[in-house]
Amino acid sequence: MRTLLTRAVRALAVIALLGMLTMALPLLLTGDPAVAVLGVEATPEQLAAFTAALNLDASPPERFAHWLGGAVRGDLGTSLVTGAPVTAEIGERLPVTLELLLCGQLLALAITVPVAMRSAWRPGGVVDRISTVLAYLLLSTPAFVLGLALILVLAVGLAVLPATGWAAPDDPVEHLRHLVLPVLTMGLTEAAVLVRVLRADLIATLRTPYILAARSRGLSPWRLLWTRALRPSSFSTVTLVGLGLGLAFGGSVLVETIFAVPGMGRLAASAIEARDFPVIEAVVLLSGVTVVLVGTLVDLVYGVIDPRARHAAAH
Amino acid sequence: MTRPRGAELVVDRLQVRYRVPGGWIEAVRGVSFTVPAGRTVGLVGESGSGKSSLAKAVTGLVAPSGGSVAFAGGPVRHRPGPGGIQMVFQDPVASLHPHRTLVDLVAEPLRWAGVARARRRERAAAALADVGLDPAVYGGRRRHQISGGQAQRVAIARAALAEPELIIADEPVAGLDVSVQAGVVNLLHRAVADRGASLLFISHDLGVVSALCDEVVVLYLGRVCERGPTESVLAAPRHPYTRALLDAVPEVGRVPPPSRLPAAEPPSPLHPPPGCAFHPRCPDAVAACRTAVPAPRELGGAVVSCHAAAPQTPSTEPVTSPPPDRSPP
Amino acid sequence: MLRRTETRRDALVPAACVAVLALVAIGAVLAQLLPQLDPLRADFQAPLRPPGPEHWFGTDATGRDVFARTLAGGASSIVVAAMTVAVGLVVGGGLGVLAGFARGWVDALIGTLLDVVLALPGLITVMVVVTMVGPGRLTIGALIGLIMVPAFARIARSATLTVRGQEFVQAARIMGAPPLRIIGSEVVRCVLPAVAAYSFTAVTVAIVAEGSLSFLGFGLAPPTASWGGLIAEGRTHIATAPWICLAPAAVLCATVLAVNVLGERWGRSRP
Amino acid sequence: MSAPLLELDGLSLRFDGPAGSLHVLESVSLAVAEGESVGLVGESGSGKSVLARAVLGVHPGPAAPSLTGRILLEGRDVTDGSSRRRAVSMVFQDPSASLNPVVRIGRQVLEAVPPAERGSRARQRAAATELLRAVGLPDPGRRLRSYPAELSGGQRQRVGIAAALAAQPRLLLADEPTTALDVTVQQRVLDLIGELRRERGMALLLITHDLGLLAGRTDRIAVMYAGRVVEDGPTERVLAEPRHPYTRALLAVTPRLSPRRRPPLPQIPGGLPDLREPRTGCPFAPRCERALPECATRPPLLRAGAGHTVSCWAAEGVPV
Repeated sequence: MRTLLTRAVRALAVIALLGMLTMALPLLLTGDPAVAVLGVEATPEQLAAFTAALNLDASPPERFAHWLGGAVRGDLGTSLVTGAPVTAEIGERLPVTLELLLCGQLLALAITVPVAMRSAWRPGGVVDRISTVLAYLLLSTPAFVLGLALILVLAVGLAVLPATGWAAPDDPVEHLRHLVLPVLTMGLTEAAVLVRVLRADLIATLRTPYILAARSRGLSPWRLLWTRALRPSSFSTVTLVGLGLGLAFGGSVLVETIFAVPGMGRLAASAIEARDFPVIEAVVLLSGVTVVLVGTLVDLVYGVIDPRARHAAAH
Repeated sequence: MTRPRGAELVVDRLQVRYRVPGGWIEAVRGVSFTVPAGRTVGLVGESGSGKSSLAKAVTGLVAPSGGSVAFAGGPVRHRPGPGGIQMVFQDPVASLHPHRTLVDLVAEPLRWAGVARARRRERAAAALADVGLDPAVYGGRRRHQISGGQAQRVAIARAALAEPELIIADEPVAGLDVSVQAGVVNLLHRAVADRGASLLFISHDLGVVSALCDEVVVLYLGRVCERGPTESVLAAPRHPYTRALLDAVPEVGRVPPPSRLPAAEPPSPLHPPPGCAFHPRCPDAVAACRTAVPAPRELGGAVVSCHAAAPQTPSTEPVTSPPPDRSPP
Repeated sequence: MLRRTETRRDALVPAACVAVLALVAIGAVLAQLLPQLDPLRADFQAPLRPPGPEHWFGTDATGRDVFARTLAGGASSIVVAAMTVAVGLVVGGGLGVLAGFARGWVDALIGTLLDVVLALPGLITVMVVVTMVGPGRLTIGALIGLIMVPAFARIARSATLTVRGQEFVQAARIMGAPPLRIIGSEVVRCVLPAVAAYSFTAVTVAIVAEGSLSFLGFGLAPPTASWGGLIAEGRTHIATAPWICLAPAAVLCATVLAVNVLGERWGRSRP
Repeated sequence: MSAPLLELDGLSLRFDGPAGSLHVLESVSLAVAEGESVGLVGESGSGKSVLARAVLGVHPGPAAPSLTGRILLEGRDVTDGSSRRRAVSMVFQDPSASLNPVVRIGRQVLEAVPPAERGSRARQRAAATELLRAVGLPDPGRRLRSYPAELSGGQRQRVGIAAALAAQPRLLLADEPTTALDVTVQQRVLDLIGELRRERGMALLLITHDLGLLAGRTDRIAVMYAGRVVEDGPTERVLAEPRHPYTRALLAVTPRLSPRRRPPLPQIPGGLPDLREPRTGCPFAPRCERALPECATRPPLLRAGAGHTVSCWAAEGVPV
């Protein structure tokens, strides 16, 4: 109970500090942010209006308090570029990113668990060596290179899938066709990391006395891995998957740019180019809050995975 | 209050507690005893008794949460040079720096005392030879190149070279084979006996303690059950826990008597029972044991904390002075 | 028989990795020195030439030599990676050691600050700051380093906690060793190797992140060559002149792979 | 006479690794009769735990050892690793490490029962409850849903024993089953193992480093040193009249409750031989106070009395 309370206090402190840090971002601009954004030709009235709209005269803590007040009422401000409410912009983009990320993580897990199990069962065996080499190759291929390679092969070479773009779910077939390449890029990149982590943890678990005991009682390898070894080995993997999902609000700028997917990442990138502060602040803050919340959630999941961790949440 | 005399260790109502997830562990709950100068005292307890926490508090590695530890009339300080406290750890390999050679390891206390390199290596080599390790063969080895028993010999040589007035040994033979244990016990005995230093020997093994120690302190869940001269405690244990412990100690060729303890499991140090901590397992428990912590009483030469322990012919048996006031032989 | 081939491969793989990294480093230096390898020299007569004896990696849309530009891109990666590791090691390592030794409220405060950094969307934050303070190899390297501070700090903190709890450190304390000397020598002995092992990972993250930033157009300003930037430029010609993209991509992947493999060997060689 | 339940016939075991080979067992012969209780005593490096694992047919880590000689179970040769289920099961050393921390106790105790034979959920519950009751765990019905961390060390070892019983083995191996437990708990656990053995007519191979545990608990004692059985005989005879110098030395150094035994205590000088080399002669000779020149060659197996054998050049007896 106590640890839960300290966790909550700490999470709130992190969010508050993050808010002030985000609100201090315009201060990085040299000189008057209004001039920096609108240019020297802007009239004093325009500059004043800009400053007032962003509440730039206030200190970062005050600006954060103001932002928080609006956020509670569902008002995240207005985009400087489109003039639309930031909530509307995000509401349009977020489902796309969430779908992408969820599918990507699921694909990563679907690859990771069986491959890591086969590798860990016979470390140094054929399966292990092949998967290790592949994992290292993937690990060393940045998402933007992998994405381009996939386009080159599947879209340009074989021409079975669209190279870029997005289709609304109204047309399920086209939607899925457009989903394949970005999800593949995300899933493979993530799987390379997860396989290495889960394999190492599984190998450690398979050496424990309790696995030896279970083996001596005649459990089949399949049951041993799935029902006895997987759960105690999954801490780091769960953490990484949680972290990946937590960054959903920030979106995956790279994958969305390569495949021209209209998600949060593209929204963030264009907002940064245009110095559209209300949008930038909303994206950074919402992303940060999600990471903190998911982090807390992952701690709770630990308790489900391992009864020993139920009382020991603090590190 | 006992006035400390010479290099006497006085532990007075010591308390140690640790923060753990889900609360506090009161590892040591008001322990008092004395190690008189030149004496060997055994501290016996099973897991959860608080014996290791006690060792750490006495050596100043953790701060007590209550009570006091006094050595030679003052607080315990870590200072180089002779006359202080040295410690021998349970895991001898872990207590040696992984990168240093055995000669340098043994010479460590001299290094901090400012002895010149050549001189301290010379003395360290002699100390190694003294514990049965040929410096020509072992001097250049490191901790991973020797066995556990040899590592404990190195640790004892190192502690002895510091010329302490008190050595604290925390389960020094627990991880060793019986064929090696006796050698380590003999070395420890020699390390203190030769110079009239005192020894606080912490162990779960009454057999080893009985052979080595002048006095014994029995701990259960952070409190002292019974303390007194080894002969008296072994011959006529007054506390039911001491009796149970003596019954349970494996003895070659002895068919153990059936256990008198009720089937209750040892309680967790996180939730010690109220009153006398032993009462749920005690065959002789009376009503008072469930509510009141028994005060230490002097019974036939030993000090016992038990409501049920009766003085055996108190009028005729001569009452010897309590252990803190015993003079060194 | 088997053992011999195993050992030969064991020695061969790291050697190959070192060779790859050495070539990238030498190339980066040569690109700064030799006029033939000027990454900006455009041969307008020969745009989009495929790889051949004259232009090993071909030429781009304005006739610049892709080989020269790739070598120059290596220089950017090296500078950014060095800066990242420097910031991560000094700031992250320092904070981690401090948190591990002080514990208590100092540890909690440092932990909270690191959680704040951890909660930031990394790439987006770097993009925001770069657009405002201007791009530059050192700026980008420092920013990536700051984003990686929590990871460095976590490793340094746990190594410090391990050192603290080790019995030989406690033994040294009891023997009267000056506490600062114990801390100093043990930090160097235990914490530094642990953090150094993580530096390999940091190098790969820095190279990939710098590439990603340049690819997205938020990295180094156009005349400065960067692998990510070269790949982004080549993307428009991917169907007709894939070498503009593929050459820097291959070198980038090979470099990251070499660092990854060396890092894994380094980590495995320590107990 | 019928064949013994377990028979080891000249069993040698070697672990081969990149740094060389470890000769852990060297031509060990040992028999356990149906329903018999045998104590296997040795210090670390004697090979007693490896022997138990060889009988059980599992080894930790990916490297399988190379075996020569034979392991016969109920007259069946199982040296090649064929299934021992239903014949042998093991109680492991550290109950905290040998129970899976994330699996409920009810599931773990039934691990040894093949899924096909488990029956309905209700039957499984009943079977698991019965096993936990048999090992004296209080409130067994409720404990089914507990995790190992919720039990004390002694209770965990009771669960470990229950899991070993589930297969209804005819031979129970107990590898230092009480080393991780406190002495006041140790006695109860050993008594429980003894009772269960008698009730169920199982044979027991109790592996320990402590000679003090065996009196009144085993019919026979086999003493191991450096991968060999050096002495094997009825418990009382071995404890009262040990024939091998190592057994004698071990008895002399085992701590006793006696304040009159002041230091220096008797000790065995020297240390274990290097297991990376095969032992040519008697492995104990370098530490033996009665060593003879012959000890450089393999000592003969001598009969020193009824069912009492010793492997020593200096001992008296009739060659077997």
